[in-house]
Amino acid sequence: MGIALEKISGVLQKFPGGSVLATSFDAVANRARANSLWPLAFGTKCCAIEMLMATGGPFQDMARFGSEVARQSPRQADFMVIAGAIVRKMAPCVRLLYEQMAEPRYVMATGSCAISGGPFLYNSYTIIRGVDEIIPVDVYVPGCPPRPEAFFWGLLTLQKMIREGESLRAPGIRRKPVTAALPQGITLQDIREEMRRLLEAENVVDVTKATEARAWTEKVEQWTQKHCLRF
Amino acid sequence: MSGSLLWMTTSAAQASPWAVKTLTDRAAEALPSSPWLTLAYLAGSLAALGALVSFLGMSLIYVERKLAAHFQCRLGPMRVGPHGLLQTVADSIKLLLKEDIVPERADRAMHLLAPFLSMSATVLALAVLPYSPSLQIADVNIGALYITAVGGLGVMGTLLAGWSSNNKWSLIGAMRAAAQIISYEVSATLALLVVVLFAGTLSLSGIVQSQAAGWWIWRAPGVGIVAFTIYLIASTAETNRTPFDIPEGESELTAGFHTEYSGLRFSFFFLAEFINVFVVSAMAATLFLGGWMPFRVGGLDGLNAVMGLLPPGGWFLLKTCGVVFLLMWSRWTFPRLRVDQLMRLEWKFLLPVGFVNLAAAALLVLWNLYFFP
Amino acid sequence: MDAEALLEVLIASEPAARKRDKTNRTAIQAPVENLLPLMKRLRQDERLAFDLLLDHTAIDWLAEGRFELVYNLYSTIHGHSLMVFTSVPRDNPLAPTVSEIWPTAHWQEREVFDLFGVLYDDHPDLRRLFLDDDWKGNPLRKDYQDDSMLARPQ
Amino acid sequence: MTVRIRTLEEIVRPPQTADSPFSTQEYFVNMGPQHPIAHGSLRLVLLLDGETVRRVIPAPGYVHRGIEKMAESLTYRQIVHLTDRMDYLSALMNNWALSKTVEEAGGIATNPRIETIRTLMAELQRVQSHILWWGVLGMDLGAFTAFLYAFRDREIIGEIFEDTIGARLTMNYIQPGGLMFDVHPDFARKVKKLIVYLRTILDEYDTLLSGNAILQERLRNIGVLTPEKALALGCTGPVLRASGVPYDLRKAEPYGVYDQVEFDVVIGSRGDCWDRYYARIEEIRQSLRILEQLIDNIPPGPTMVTKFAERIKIPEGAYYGQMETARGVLGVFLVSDGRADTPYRIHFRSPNFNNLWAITALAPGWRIADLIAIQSSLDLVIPDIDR
Repeated sequence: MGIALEKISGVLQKFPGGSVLATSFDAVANRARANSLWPLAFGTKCCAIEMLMATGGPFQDMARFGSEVARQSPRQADFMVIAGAIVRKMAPCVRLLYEQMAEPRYVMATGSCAISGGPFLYNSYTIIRGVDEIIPVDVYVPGCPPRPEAFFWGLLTLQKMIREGESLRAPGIRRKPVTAALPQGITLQDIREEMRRLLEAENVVDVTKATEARAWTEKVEQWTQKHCLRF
Repeated sequence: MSGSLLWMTTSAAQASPWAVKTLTDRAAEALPSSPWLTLAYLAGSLAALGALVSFLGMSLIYVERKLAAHFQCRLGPMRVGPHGLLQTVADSIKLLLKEDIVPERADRAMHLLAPFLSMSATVLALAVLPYSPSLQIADVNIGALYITAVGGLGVMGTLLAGWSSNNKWSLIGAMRAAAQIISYEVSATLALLVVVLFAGTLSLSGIVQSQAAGWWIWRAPGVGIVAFTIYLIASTAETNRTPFDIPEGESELTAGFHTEYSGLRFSFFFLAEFINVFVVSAMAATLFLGGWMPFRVGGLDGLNAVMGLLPPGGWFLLKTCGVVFLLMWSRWTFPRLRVDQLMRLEWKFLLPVGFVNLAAAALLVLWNLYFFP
Repeated sequence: MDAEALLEVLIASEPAARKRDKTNRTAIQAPVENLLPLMKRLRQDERLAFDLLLDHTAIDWLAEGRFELVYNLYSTIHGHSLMVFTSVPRDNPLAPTVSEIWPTAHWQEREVFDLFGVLYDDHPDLRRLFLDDDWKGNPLRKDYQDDSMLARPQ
Repeated sequence: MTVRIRTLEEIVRPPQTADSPFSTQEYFVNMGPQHPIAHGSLRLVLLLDGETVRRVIPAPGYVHRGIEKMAESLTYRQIVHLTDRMDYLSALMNNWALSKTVEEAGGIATNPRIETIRTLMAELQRVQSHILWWGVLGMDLGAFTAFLYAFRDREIIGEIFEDTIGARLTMNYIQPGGLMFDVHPDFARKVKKLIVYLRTILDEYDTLLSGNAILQERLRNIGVLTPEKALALGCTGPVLRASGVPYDLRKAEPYGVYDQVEFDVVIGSRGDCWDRYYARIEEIRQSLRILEQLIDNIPPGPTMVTKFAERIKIPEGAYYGQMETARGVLGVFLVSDGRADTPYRIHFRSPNFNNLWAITALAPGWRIADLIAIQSSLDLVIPDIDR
């Protein structure tokens, strides 16, 4: 049913004047999606207390944005909040959860652990340095742990992205507007390059080598191929 | 008993200002003159039913979320529309557009069928509910029995959903649902029979009209309130809501029988739950609180005239909302029961009490020991 | 029982045990062969009655080629505590299990097995605890190498 | 030599298929790592017979970050921030446990002001942690409103922490040799207000949840942990005390200023879920008593006795220090080789690690719903188990 409805805007376009209709249909759909983001109740560490519990609490109240319907089953959730460190044992599970979610699905990485490994960056033998190594991330919310206000910043950014970026006719555009949350004139690529330059200038990490040297990413990939191929 | 029964039927036929005219009656009347009008009636009532279902579902979900929020010192939805009024609209559009997943190893046909079965069972019940004297789709003469039968059908959808998902948690949830709904059906029916005994009819509008001299909750001394309580508990259990939400039991079974459902099909279960809440509340109002009948006390004509100022439809809505509030109140207050405690409550407590209550009611009817016989 | 009296009782009953210095609590050192009878006595002797095994862990003395196992005991009856040290060679790290005396050792020993690779004789369920079953190496050993570990810049 | 190394797959084999379509069979299910009861990421493999739990196999490690390995290359002050991230609900007590051990080993003497503020902060955190636990227990048992009430009150304590510390969860406040900052000028006033408020609110908790017949039915006589079993399983904290063993480090080995205040150790009589539930509620009251006695008596003095930039060196040896956190005994086992300013080996004896295994002894024979109640009553924080 959902798939049939997604074709509506494509069908509409074939009629004279249909593109206007299709655009407005998209606009309505995107607004609805943006305002009805149900999180997946999944937290691994301290960030979960702040991100999923405190934000639902009376002082912050995630329900104002229509996001209080935390679903326990990934099938019914719209976005996943990666709250806390992801370790190598957990990686396949996170990937599986992502694969189980129904399109359109969004991911918000909250806290330094989920973004880059944070305090566990060095000398930890299990940590994954950034959850974006396993699943695509839409919004990064920095902090250790971020304040609930920061979570709302992330949620509103995600809403803005969905309202403006994604179209039913061209799904996947939303991958780009990650930069929507960045200041004008700076792209994500710029930041990556700058980070790389800084890290390599200090001769701390050879970024390319460090990424390639992780044999376990292949393991996750194989595991995913084996278990989640048919989704 | 036959005396009182006779009084009922005669009073309803002769002097009642509440002449019931259902949509089916109107359609049947129009049939000889113009079949097109009949068709228009039918199409109109179908459309109205669809609109009613979606409106009811959405508004109840909105009310539930707002109510829960205010119970919990929160605000609830605020951003979409004024005070979040459009929140459920946004949710429905999103759910419509969401990907529809059927797990690879699920029983595909049954998996697709289950939500519709669950939904249709609850929608069927809406057809016989008396909303007001002029607004009722069909007045089946076994209305009360029909509601019970159709309500029992809903468990088929749940069971099918749990079985076809090929997920152990879903299956546990479905089994719990089946055990629970079938058990509590018995108590609900026993409570319903008390009213049927007093009213002397199975037709729902007949039951409403029998309360012209007073609602059965107080007119049947003692047994009325006991039956009402039993009915409320049993019907909360039938709708799978806290404290009887063990089939979904979020903290135990992730999401129970609908763990594997996404998008539209999940929303059907969601909607069915809320329509069910409405149906059982409307039934409780119809059976015990006089349905669309204003608050009347036999003999007090002044009071009855004042009460009659509010149209019957308004009374129905008011009472139903009251019962819905009661159900939501208990949902956001109580913890969840365990499955064997749930069964113990039904078989060791509600059922014996229900039987005793029914016997007492029979005696009261036999000896005319109730108000305004 | 105060620390001195405790040590006296212990060393009298178990001649192989020695007092261990450089700790902030009463501590004894025993050879691994005598560990099991010593532990049994610690649990069963009414004067000692160590009924709570608070902690069990290991230290990797790489330079000396041995693992030092540490048992941290407490007696809720007498209110005294004791640390027991024992050593196993690094190339053949085999120690007796005390999980029959204190069931909590079951999992603490599994943790040590997981992170140090110390094997426990007669352990009923020796499995990796935190890491995947097919993990290579024992991370808390001083010579553990892992490609994915980033060294901290000095 | 009878060492046999096993794997999880070896244990979790599907049972033999039934011969007849009508015979029943036991089956394994995974509870977690993503499950509402996982409280983070605990995985329990359950062997079920219908609804009855036959066996529980906990499989932790889904947030094992290797804190002990990381700490070997950090100075003692740097390790403090890692302890925050173990049991994040008792972050201050974790800080304190490490600081206390380092101070004891390094021979650093603190002053009464530092100790009093530490005690106050620790008790506030204990109250906060227990309130959060109360809410989570409510949520696990289906009373969602309790959860939000708990968060309402937790935020008030969080605000007090925020005034002084600037953090809401990962405090990094208590350092070896003192405190990061002095307390906020508003601290005493707010704490006094909080004490009055919490006294009334605890009665509200009793009305909402404790007095509820369904809750009592769900908790009473469920998962009875006898004192012998509790000790054998290494349980500590409220779990052990609810079984009737009055082992509270605040009394047994007083640290901070606990020897100068009056409070009672709360013990249970039966050791069922209800005792564990009410022991914690009662502990909140005791903590309020401690707060009340100390809040007006913070002695003057500096809040840091060492220079902050000074690197602490510990003489060669093995040291063990322990503390009563909200969940039990947190032990810090520290080995120094006397040469570096980093520990040679550091090990945390976490209370949750030992309390978790109580579930393997408690849950078999009960239903799934009871397993939820039992796990909730143990009050587990998973990152503390995994470290």
